[in-house]
Amino acid sequence: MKKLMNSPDALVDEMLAGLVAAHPSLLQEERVIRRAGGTKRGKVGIVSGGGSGHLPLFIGYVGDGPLDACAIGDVFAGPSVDSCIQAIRAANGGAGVLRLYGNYGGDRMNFDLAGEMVDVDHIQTTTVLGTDDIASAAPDDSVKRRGVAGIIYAYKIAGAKADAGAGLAEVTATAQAAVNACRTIGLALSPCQIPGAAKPTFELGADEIEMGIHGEPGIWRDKLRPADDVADEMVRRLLADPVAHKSERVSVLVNSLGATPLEELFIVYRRVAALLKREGLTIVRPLVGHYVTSMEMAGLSISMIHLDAERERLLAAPCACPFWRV
Amino acid sequence: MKKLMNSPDALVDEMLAGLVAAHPSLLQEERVIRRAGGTKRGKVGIVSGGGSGHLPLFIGYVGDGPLDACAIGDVFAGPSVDSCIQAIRAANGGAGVLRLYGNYGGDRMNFDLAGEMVDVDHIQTTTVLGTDDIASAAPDDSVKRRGVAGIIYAYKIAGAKADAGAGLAEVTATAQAAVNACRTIGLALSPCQIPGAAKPTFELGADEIEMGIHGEPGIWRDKLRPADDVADEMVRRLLADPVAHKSERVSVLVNSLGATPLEELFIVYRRVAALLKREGLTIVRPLVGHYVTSMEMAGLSISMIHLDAERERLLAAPCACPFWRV
Amino acid sequence: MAITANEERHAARAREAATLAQDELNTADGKMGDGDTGVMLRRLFGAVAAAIPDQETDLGSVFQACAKACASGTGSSLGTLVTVAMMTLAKATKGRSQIGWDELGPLLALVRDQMMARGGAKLGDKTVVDMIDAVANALVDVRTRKEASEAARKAVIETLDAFRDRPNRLGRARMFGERTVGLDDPGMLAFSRLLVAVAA
Amino acid sequence: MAITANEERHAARAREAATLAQDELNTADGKMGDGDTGVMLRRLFGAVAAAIPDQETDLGSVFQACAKACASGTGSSLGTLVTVAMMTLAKATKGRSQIGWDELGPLLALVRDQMMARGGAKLGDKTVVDMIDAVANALVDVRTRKEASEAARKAVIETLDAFRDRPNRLGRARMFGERTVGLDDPGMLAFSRLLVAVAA
Ligand SMILES: Nc1ncnc2c1ncn2[C@@H]1O[C@H](COP(=O)(O)OP(=O)(O)O)[C@@H](O)[C@H]1O
Ligand SMILES: Nc1ncnc2c1ncn2[C@@H]1O[C@H](COP(=O)(O)OP(=O)(O)O)[C@@H](O)[C@H]1O
Ligand SMILES: [Mg+2]
Ligand SMILES: [Mg+2]
Ligand SMILES: [Mg+2]
Ligand SMILES: [Mg+2]
Repeated sequence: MKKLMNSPDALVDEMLAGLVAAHPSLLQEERVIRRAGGTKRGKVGIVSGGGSGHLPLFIGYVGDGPLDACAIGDVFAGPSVDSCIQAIRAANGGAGVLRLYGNYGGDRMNFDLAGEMVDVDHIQTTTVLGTDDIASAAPDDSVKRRGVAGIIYAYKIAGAKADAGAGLAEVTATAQAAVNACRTIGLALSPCQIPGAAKPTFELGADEIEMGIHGEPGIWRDKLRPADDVADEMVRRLLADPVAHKSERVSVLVNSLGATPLEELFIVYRRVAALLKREGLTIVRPLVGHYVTSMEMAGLSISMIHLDAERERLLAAPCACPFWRV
Repeated sequence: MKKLMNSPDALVDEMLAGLVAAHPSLLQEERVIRRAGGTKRGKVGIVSGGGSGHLPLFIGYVGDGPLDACAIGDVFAGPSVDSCIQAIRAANGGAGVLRLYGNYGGDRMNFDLAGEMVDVDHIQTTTVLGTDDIASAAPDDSVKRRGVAGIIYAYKIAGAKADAGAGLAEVTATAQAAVNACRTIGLALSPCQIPGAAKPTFELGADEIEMGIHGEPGIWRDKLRPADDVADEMVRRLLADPVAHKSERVSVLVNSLGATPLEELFIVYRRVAALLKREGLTIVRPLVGHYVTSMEMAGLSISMIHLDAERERLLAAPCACPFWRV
Repeated sequence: MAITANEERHAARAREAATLAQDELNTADGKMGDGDTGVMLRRLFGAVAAAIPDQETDLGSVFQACAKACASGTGSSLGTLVTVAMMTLAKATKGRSQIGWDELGPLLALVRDQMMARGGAKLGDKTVVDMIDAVANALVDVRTRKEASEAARKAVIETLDAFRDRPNRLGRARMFGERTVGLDDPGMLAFSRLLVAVAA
Repeated sequence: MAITANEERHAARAREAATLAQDELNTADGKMGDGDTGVMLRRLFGAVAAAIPDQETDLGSVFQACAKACASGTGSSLGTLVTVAMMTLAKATKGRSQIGWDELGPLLALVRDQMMARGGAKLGDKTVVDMIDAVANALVDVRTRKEASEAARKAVIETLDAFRDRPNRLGRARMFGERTVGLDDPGMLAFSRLLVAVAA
């Protein structure tokens, strides 16, 4: 697996430097990226973060709308507690800060620690964890589930709520409801390699696929089948997973994990759209592209979020960050 | 090379079906994609096209701004003459149609033939060919050069000119000037595989790279080096290529050929920006991402366009198509 | 003896030959191009074989149907030249239900000229045009299927050999310059494989 | 005999051990996680080794410097637990210039408890915490470097063996359930490699 880089240890900082050079709407402060404009006084701040290697997550969603700041760790490693503190402070506009990030051990310990430490600054914080990956735990153990691509819906929806002037408790409740209404399933075709590692993280045979991944080996291994078969199984599993408040209106994200090209995403989206239509569901504002990746990994994920009237409105609200514009 | 598809022969049509399902601003008519709204009466139409396998090119640039329609061929094969005719007709708003596409033998024969055939409909057409790939011919033979990623600048600039009400001759001249001001160089890290082919198009050793590519083997083969070295050489070659009307203001596109992730693009962009700054150049509206790909190929290209005052203004003009918004 | 519009047989053979040669042609094109010659021809001759009208005796109409299938089926360089060839043959054989073996050479010369006019290739550029030129010349004096078949086979082998060590001068392959020395041009190779199959 | 703040040597050894074990730990983590344990530890102990203050005799200050380097250097699960360990040790050894070998066991037990409080692991979940627990117990009665070193070595080998055939119950590895049976937990493996190197 060839990578264009200078050294594994410089990768994250050089990537951040390039990113802010290309996007003047963002500011870098060490391992924190914040909006150049800062958080509007009185607006609830939203902060996220996690390991590097998932661009455009998280940084690409910092901007007018979704996130106010994010804390970045090394590749696939959570942000340090220092970065979390710095990001919470950067996102603070005086009305409290929602920590909205994926449910991973390292990230949680560090954001929690950071929350305790900024208490001293009298910044009120709340937490909502992304837990959309249905492959990572059974439905009755859903608090153990990890957050994957579906979290961008929570970013967008909570961000629009905060923009509209809601208070911290309301923004937090809206984010939690968005997470609760969202499910994701992933599929790997080929692995990625941690910069500095001697070989790819896992191996897959020439005719093998894995379900339920995110830079790691998958939960079920299977044979590569026609795209429609694969889409059928993924959608079936998504629909079978219980959701408390279902809706007839959903949004769908067909997301490349990295190397899988748009051509294949659209072939899969075509099938997903047909299947959901057959179920009587209406797709609103579908997203197809590279939204949450694991470097050069091949594969894709499908996320579905049930939309009540408010979530649909918030999803449609204007936003402008480097990788999402409405 | 694993692909999520149903069959090689159905790939293009299924991809198009998914694409228009996800993007209701586009309409599909066989192998032609056009804006759902149609071309405004009296506006010069701009049509492009070429082989499939390069998404978001070409389709992703059909919309308010760049293109009015495009004709799509099989993977890496030009559009058929029938599709070219259909696309020209679809783009026609009564003020003539500019055919703006990459300089490839098949594409040229078919768009030329189509142009002759729509003469009967009294649609006036002109042609501008993308010829930005400096690796594909020497500077004194630049009419033989192929069009690669840099063509999206010509789309955007010519599209904004047409939107502003300019006539066919003016839009054509603006597009030609944009092509003349733009240079691209590409780099391959790994090949792609034509759907239906038994193996990837070419092979590269674990420590090899190639310069100057687009789904084919490259022109020079080389050892994989640190990203900064590679960027230095690419920028050096770009700057050394003669351009008639240079400017101190340029835009730069660092484009993934498919599998190369954003992380690596930003590392390279960081270096490119530093090098150009050192040359006294100012970068305006840089683009970093997946703009013109060759399916799952790994590698990237760097394009640079010199901006006079008009081109800078046209580049900044509002546009809204699925893969580019200003 | 003459060639009649009982062309389904030829078309079916061409389709099979294209299917068989697919990987070989992709590989040849992968060395100096984008690796799609084989996939393209397999698909193209599939469409051509399906387009031939039943019971049609007019050769012009048969070739016209082939031309139409090509024109809507592909836009690759070689595919477009096949379209040009079909259109040329359609015009030249319009109203005729058979052509003599001695007419084949001149017809191919006409095809060659139309391809050169449309594609801009010159003789010696190492493209499919050189192969057609060689076969056209070889067929000038033939009178029977057997003679035609033998002359064509000989010509394609000699022409591949003659061009192998020259560089490509046109299309994508041009960029690779001296690296194409020692390699067969995919278009020439394709025409040779099809011709041998159809002539069998 | 006692442990003093002449810790550069230990830190340098830990750094070297982490570098040596990098690929092994990545591979172990690649089987039930995201494959980064080795890269992370190599980087982390590089930062720790660089952070140790020269000439400092106060053990608490030394560990405090290590904790700071960790807190700004990583946020991975294991890395954060190392931060917790360093903070715990800093607090526990504040103002002291040496600690006895018999204090090591209780100190590690403190570390274990703090890690459990922060990370939520329970004993038996097959994490680094189980390894620290085992070593803490093994060191309870030791009086000399030699005894400590031998007891620790024995404990890590036995503990790896004891847990290998049990499933992981926490973190990323939890998802793989029964597929983790037969595999070493990367965090337990990492602690064992570091300990053996530092104890050498
Ligand atoms: N302008 C041209 N004139 C004559 N022959 C050509 C021309 N361009 C390409 N060819 C022939 O077509 C072959 C390549 O066919 P194909 O793979 O379909 O082209 P591409 O993928 O470049 O569109 C070449 O080997 C050559 O023989
Ligand atoms: N909550 C936890 N409590 C105790 N140990 C843990 C916890 N989470 C992870 N570990 C340990 O850390 C190791 C993985 O470390 P690392 O690769 O840094 O984690 P990750 O990549 O999942 O952030 C596991 O093998 C386990 O021993
Ligand atoms: Mg990790
Ligand atoms: Mg082609
Ligand atoms: Mg080709
Ligand atoms: Mg890990």
